Amino acid sequence: MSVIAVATGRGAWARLGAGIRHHKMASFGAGIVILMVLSALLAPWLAPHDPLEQDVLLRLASPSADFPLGNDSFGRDILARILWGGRVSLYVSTLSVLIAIFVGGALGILAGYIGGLFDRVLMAAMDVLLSFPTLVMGLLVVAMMGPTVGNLILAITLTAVAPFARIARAPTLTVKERDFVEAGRALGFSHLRIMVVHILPNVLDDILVMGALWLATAIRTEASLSFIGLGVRPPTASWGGMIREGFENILDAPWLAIFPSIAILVVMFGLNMLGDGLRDTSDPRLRHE
Amino acid sequence: MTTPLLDVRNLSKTFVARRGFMGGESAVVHAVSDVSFSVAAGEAFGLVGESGCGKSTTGRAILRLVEPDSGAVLLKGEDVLAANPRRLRALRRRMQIVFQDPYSSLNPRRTIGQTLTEPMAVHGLGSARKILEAVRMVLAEVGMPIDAANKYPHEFSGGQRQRIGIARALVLRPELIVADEPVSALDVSIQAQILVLLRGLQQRHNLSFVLISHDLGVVRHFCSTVSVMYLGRIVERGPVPAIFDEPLHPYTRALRNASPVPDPKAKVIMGKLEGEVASALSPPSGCHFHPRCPHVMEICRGVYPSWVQVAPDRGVACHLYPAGIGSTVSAAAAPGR
Amino acid sequence: MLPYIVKRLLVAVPTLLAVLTVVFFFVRIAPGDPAFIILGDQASPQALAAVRHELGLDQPMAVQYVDFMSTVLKGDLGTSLVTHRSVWGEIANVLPYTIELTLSALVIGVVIGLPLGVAAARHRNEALDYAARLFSLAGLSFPAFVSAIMLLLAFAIELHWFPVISEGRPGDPWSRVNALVLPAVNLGLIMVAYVMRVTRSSMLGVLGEDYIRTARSKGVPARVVIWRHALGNAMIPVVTVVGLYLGVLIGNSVLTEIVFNRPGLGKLIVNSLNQRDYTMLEGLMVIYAFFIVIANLLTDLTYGLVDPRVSQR
Amino acid sequence: MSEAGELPLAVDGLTTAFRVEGRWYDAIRDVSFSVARNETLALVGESGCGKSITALSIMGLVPKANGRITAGRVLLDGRDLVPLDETEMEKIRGNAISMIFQEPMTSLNPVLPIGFQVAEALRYHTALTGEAARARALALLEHVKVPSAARRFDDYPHQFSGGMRQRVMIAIALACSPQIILADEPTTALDVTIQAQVLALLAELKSETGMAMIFITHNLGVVASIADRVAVMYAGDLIEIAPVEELFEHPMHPYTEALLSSIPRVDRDAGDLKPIAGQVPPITAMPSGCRYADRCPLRVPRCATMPPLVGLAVDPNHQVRCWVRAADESVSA
Repeated sequence: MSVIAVATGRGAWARLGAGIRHHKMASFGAGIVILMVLSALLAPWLAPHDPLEQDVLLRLASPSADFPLGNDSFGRDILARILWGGRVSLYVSTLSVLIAIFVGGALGILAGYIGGLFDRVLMAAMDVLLSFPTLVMGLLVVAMMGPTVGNLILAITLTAVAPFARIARAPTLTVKERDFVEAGRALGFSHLRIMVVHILPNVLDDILVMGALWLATAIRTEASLSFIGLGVRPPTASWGGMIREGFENILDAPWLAIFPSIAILVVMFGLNMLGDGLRDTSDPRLRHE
Repeated sequence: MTTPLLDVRNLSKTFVARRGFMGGESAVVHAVSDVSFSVAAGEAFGLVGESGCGKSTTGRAILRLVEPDSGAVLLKGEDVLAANPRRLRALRRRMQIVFQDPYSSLNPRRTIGQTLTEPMAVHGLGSARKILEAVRMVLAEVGMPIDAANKYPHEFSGGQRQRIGIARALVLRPELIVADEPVSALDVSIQAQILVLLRGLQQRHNLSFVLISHDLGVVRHFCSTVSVMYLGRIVERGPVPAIFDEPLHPYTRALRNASPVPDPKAKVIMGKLEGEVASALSPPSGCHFHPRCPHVMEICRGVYPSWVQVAPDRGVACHLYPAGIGSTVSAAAAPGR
Repeated sequence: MLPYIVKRLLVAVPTLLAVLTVVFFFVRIAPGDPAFIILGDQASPQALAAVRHELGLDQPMAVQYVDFMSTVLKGDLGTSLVTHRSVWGEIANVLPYTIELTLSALVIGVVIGLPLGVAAARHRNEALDYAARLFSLAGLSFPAFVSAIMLLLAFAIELHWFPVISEGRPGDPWSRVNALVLPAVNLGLIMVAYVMRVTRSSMLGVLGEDYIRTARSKGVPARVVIWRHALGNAMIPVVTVVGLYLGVLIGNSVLTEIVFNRPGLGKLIVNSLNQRDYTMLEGLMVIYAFFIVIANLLTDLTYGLVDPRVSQR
Repeated sequence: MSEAGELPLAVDGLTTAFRVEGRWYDAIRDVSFSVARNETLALVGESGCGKSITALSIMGLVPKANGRITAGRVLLDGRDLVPLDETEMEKIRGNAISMIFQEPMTSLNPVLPIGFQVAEALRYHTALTGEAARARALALLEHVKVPSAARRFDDYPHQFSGGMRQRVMIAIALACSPQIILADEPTTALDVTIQAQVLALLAELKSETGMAMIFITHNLGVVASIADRVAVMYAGDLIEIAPVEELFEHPMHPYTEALLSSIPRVDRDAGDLKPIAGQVPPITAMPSGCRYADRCPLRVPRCATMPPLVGLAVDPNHQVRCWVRAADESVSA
C-alpha cells in the first residue's frame, strides 16, 4: 500500500472536531448542543407524560414530584412540552440553516468566483433581501402564507440566505486570488472543479462557524415568531408559544414562562459558545493564544 | 529557420481599472503593449523589470491565464490564443507555471500527494499505479522525500514548498515552464538551492524557461537571453552577458547600476536615477522613460522610439540608437535569436 | 468626500426601488383574497367585486405596479383597509416611540460597548476580558422577549421601579422617559454585547498591525496609541456590524414593544397582521425598508468619515 | 568587549527568549556589538536569524505576551535600557533611538494624514506644538525629498507610492534628531532603482547628522554598498563581525563564506552556485553548541559546545564565533 494511496484529505469536519476538543468553551458548548439534540430526539421516551394530555385539576399547578416543572393553563406537563418543543425548534432551525448554507454558500462562492456583473447583480439582490429586518420578514412570510412548519422553515431560510452568501463570498474573493487557483487553471482544471475541490474547502470553515451561530439565530427567530403567535399551531408545543402563554399568566404562575426561557437560554449559550469557540480555532489571528 | 518552441508576437493587454461601485470613471491600464519575443527549445529566456512593468502579465498571458487583447502566442506553431477549450486543455499540458509565493501557491487543504496526483488524474494520464509512479519520480527529482506525499503544505518550509510547486509544474511533463519570480521569496541560501535545481531540470529534460524576475543576478545566472521591460514594453533585448556588461538602453543601464553587488568596491551607484516609475494609468508621452532619462532629447518627449536591431541577436527601443546602427526591423519580425 | 456622498446616494436609489418592487409583489403573491378577508366568507360576489375594484385588484398587475410605485414615491401610502384612516397617519402616530427606543438602544450600545471592547482587548485574557466576553455571550444568547420578560418581572412587577405599560402619559415628559428606561435597557444591553465583541476582536487584530509598532517606535504614549492609532482603524468593522445589526435591532424592538405593551411600529405590524390589513402592511414594509436603506447609507457615509481610503479613491 | 562610554549604543550579551507552545526558547543569545557615531553597522542574516528581534529588543518592543529579554544589556550612552519601564522607554523611542521598518505599505497608519504622523513624533519629544510642529514636520518631509510636500502634507498613506512612504517613515525617524537609527530591511520591499534612491538618502542623512545607523538586511549587495562594518547572524547567534571590506575579502566563518558564494551575481558570468545544503533548524530544536554545525563541512566534535566570539590575530576588529577558524587565526581561543 503506497503512502500516497492512504493519504486522505483532512476534511473540514475533522479539523473542526480537533479544534473543538482543544477549546474548553467550544467543547462545553458542543456538549450542551449534543445533550439538546439527544433530549429532543428521545423526547418520546424521556418525557414522563404526553405533552398534549390536559388535566383541568392541574391547571397552573406549581412544580410537584410527578410534574417536576409544573403544569400550564390546560394542566399539561411543562417538562414534556419543553422536551417536545425542542424537537420543533431543532427541526425548523436545522433544516432552514442547512438550506441557507447550501443556497447562500453556493451563491456566495459563485458570485465571488465569477465576479464582474454577475457578482454585482447578485449582491445587490442580497442587499435588497437584507433591507427587510429579519424578524419582520419572518412575520410577514408566516402571516401571509400561514403558520405551518414548512412556512416557518421558508421564512427563516429567506432571512439567512443573504448572510450566508456574504460570508461565503468574502473568503472566496481572497482564495481565488491565491496562486494555487491559478495553478489549477494552468493545469487545465475546470471552473467547477476549482470551485468545489479548491475553493470550497478553504471557505468551509467560515461557513460552518457562521452555521453554528446562525443555528442560534434561527432558534431565536422561531421562538420569537411563536411568541408573537405566528409559530407552529397550538396545541403543538413550542418554546416561544409556551413563553407567550406563561407571559399571559406571569403574575399567577411565573414558572410557566421561566422554565421554557431557561431551555432556550441553555441552548443559545451552548450554540454560541460552540460558534465562538469554532471561530477562535479557525481564525489564524486568534489561534495562537 | 526552425520554428521556435514559443513565439510571442505583438502581445498586448489592457486592464480597465474601475473606480467605485457603479464604475463611474474608468481608466485603461496598458499592462502589456506590443511585446514580442521567442524562446527556443531548451532555452532559458529572462524577462526582467521592476514591479508593474508588465512582466508577470506577459507570463500569464502566454498561458492564457489572462486573456490578451491582441497578438499571438505560438507554441510550436500552434496559436494558444486561438485554441478552443479542448485544444487549450491539451496545450496546457505542455506549458506550466511556477509561482513566487510558496505559501499561496499550494492549497493548504490538500496533501502534497493530492496536489501532485490531481493534474494527472484530471488529464486521464494512465492508471493509478502509473500516476503513483510518476509522483514518486517527480518528488525524487525535486529532492523531496516520498513520504512528503502524505503531508500538508504547512508542514514544510518555504524552500521545500517551492520544490513542491516545481514538482506540480513538472508532473505533466511540460516543454515550457513560466517561472514567475521563483526564488525572490526565498532566503539567499535557499535561492541558490532552487536555482541549481531548476538548472538541472532544464538540462536534463531540455526544458524551456521563461524566467520572470526583478533580480538581475538571478537572470544573469539562469538565462541565456533577456528582455528588459519598462511600463509594459520591451525596451531592450539581447544575450545575457552583453546586456548586463554593456547595456544600451539608459533604463537597462540604470537598472544595472542600481543592482547591488556583494562587493564593497563595486558600490551601487546611488540616487542617480531620479523620480519614480510613472503610473501605468497615465504613462508619459513619447518614450515612457523620458522623464527619468539622463539622455533625454526633444524627440523622446513626443515619439515612442521604434525597435532598432543593433546586432543579429540584439535590439533596443531608444532614440539614442538611430536606425543606422543596425538594420531596423519591426518588433514583430525580429527573430528571437 | 462630497462626490463620495453623491455616489452613495445614487446607489441607494435603485436599492430602494428594488425594495419597493419586492414589497409590491410580496403582498400580491401571498395566498388569500384581501376582499374576502375584509368582508368575511358571507359576502356576496357583488360586494367582493366592489371591494376588489376599490382596492384596484381588478386591474392588470402592471397597472397595479405602476400605480403602487407612483403613489408610494409621491409619499402616499394609502388608507388602511381596517380603520380607513391614512396609513401614514397611523404610522406617524407611533413612529416617535419606535425611533426613541431604537436610537436610545443604539446610543447605549455604542457608548458602553465601544470602551468595554477596547478595554477587553487591552487586557486580553485577564479577568476583565473574561467578564466582558461572558457578558457578550449572554447578550448574544438572550432572545429579546425573554430578557424583556425578565426585566419586566424584576423591575416593574417585583420592585415597582418602572411602569408595567411603557407608554408614558401624554404631556408628561418625565413619565415618558421613565417608561422608556426598561425597554431601552433591554435593547441596549443586547446591542452592547454586539458592539463589544466586534470592537474587541477588531482591536485585537489592529493591535498586531505594523503601524501600531511604528507609533510605539516613535514614542507615542500607550494611551494615545490605543485611542488614536488603534481605535481609528478598529472602527471600520465596528461600523459594519452596527449597520448590519440595525435589522436585528428593529426585529428586537418589535418583541420589546409587545412585552412592554408599548406603542410603536412593532405593535402596529402585529395588529395589522392579525387583521390582514394589507395596505397597512405594505406601508409598514416600505417604512422599514426605507429605514434600513437610510441606515445603510449612513453606514457607508460613516465609512467615508472613518476610512480615508473609502472616500478619497 | 566594547566598554566605550562615547559609543552611542553598545549591546552586551543580549539574550531574548520567545515562548512557543508554553516553553521558552532563546531566539537570540549572547549578542554583543557596538556602533560608533557616524558609523553604519550592517546586521545581516537570513530570515529567522534574529536580526529583527535584536532590533526590537533594543527598542524595548519585544511583544510582552510571548517574548522577553532574559539576559544582557542595551547601553545607550552608557545607560542600560533593559530595566526601564514602558513610560521611560517612550521618552527614548523616536527621540534618542528611532526605527524604520520594512513594509512601507503597512507601517504607516492608513487613517491619519502623513504630515500628522510626522509631527506626532515631535509632539511627544519636543516643546513644539501646533503650527511650529507642523512647520518642522513639513521641513522634514522636504528634507527627505518628498516632492511638493506642502501640498501633500495632509494626504493619506494610500495616496503615496512605496518609495515615498519609506521617505515619510525616514522623516518620522529623523524628526527628533536621534543618535541612533535602526533601519530594519528598509529597502527590501522597494524596486531596485527606488532602493538606490533610499540608500543614497540614508547615507546622506547619516553623514549630515553624524548619527549611528544599524542597518538590518538579508541582502549582501546592499551591505556592500552602505555598511562600514558588518555583523553576521545565524540562527540567533552573532557569528562574525568585521569591517565591510575585510568581511567580503576574508570571510572567516564557514557560514559567511558559504553565503557569499551562494549569491547569483549580476557582475559576473554564471559560475556554479554553491548552495548551502540543509536548512536552519527550527527554534524548538536548536543545538546547544554551534547552531551551524549541522550544515558545516568543517564540523569537529568541539562544535557541540557554543564557541565564543573572538578577535583574530591578523585583525582584532575581525571577530568570529567558530572553534575551527578561530583556532587557526585567533590571538587566544
